[in-house]
Amino acid sequence: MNITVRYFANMRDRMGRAEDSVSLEGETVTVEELWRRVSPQQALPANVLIAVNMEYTDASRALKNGDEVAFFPPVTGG
Amino acid sequence: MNITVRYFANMRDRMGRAEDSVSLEGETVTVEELWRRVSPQQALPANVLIAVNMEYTDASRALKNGDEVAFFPPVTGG
Amino acid sequence: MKVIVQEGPFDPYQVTRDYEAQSLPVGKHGAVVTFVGTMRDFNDGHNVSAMFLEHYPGMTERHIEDVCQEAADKWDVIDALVLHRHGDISVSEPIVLVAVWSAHRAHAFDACRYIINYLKERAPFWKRESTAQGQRWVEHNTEDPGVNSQGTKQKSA
Amino acid sequence: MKVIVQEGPFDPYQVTRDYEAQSLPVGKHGAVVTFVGTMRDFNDGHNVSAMFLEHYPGMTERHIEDVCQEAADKWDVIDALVLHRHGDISVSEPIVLVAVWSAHRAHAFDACRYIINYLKERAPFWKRESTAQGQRWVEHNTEDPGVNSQGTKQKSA
Repeated sequence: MNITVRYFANMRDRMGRAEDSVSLEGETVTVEELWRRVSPQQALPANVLIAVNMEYTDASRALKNGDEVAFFPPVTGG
Repeated sequence: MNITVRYFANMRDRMGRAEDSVSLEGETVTVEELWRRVSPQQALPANVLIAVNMEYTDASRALKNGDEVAFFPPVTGG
Repeated sequence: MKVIVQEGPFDPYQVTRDYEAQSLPVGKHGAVVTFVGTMRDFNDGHNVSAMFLEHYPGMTERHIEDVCQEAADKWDVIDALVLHRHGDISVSEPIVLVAVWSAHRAHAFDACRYIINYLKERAPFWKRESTAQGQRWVEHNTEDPGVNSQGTKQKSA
Repeated sequence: MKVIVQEGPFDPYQVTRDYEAQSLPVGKHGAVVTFVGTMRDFNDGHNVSAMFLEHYPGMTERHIEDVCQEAADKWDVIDALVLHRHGDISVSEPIVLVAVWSAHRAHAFDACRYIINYLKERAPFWKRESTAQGQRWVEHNTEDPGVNSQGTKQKSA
């Protein structure tokens, strides 16, 4: 399956890029497994927020082809 | 002593006038006694508000020369 | 802090903007909360076509100023502006503006709500409505349940 | 209800007035509460000279719309307008406007406060401040103690 991965704010700074396009094999791939693919050296930061297709979710969420996954820090708007 | 008495809203309608100037004899005169002077026929309505020199007070308040006394219904601004 | 009681219409948003430009230091407030009370065409189940608002000149201003000062004592208020009309008021026109500037939004919300609630309780104004049945003095204001119930957020029926 | 996320400055009071004139029925609302969040020149003990506000286009609008809908489900809301900036912001400029129209003031206050509080909690925006020490991402917003403590009115230290 093909997944678009987006990074915002300090997560983009940390990754050194704003976006990844990832092809994954396997029936069920979770956000956590996706993270290990895009960031093999570093565990998912504890306070990172995760969105799949613009809805908040958690690292156990199973992905499907075409999903857009975003990693970002706590929000500070308003 | 000389007292100015003012009536607002439905209290003015009820009294048929906006203001009275009253001369009172005696050392201590209360708002209640003033009311009996300006309205001999009718007791002070239960929900009427009283101000002396623009501060809220009650009917037992003792008056002094030059005071301005106001009688009016519950307020409905804002 | 400024309290104005005036006859005749006003634009609450222009008043707020102008006051902020003239009176507020730049960059110190992070939150502005305004309340605007406007005249509805209904009240207590009756259609209302016009309203007259009587007040007690002098006492009205004094008590609004007291309420503003109480709010400034309770919360971090940088500045507050209250403008209240008297006289004839037409449907949909603003009656009252309360604007509060603070560094923090919780303080701005609390202070603004305090000012309008206690203004309605203590400032000597009286509304006389014109309805199809004639003129009538409004006998009581609706209460803000949030004040007496410590900010409960249940929807009232 | 309308949600706008835009780059570039805006005048929150003109926006509120224009929206009311264009979108609100005449004589139905008795209360309008607005919240305007503006950029302060200080935060967390540092002087701040400028700010950049990043957002997640699409997700941001969706979550603000959800928050507005929740407020309309909880309280009697006639209409609501939210305008939030992104991009470069200068000291004292408005960042966000929340305006709520209701028949009753308690509902307008509660709904407005709900919208700004949950917008700050859930809408994906991130502030990067420029200070004398360089640029830094703001790590957390201040909370509104009134929400978690059911509207207590104690002055915070």
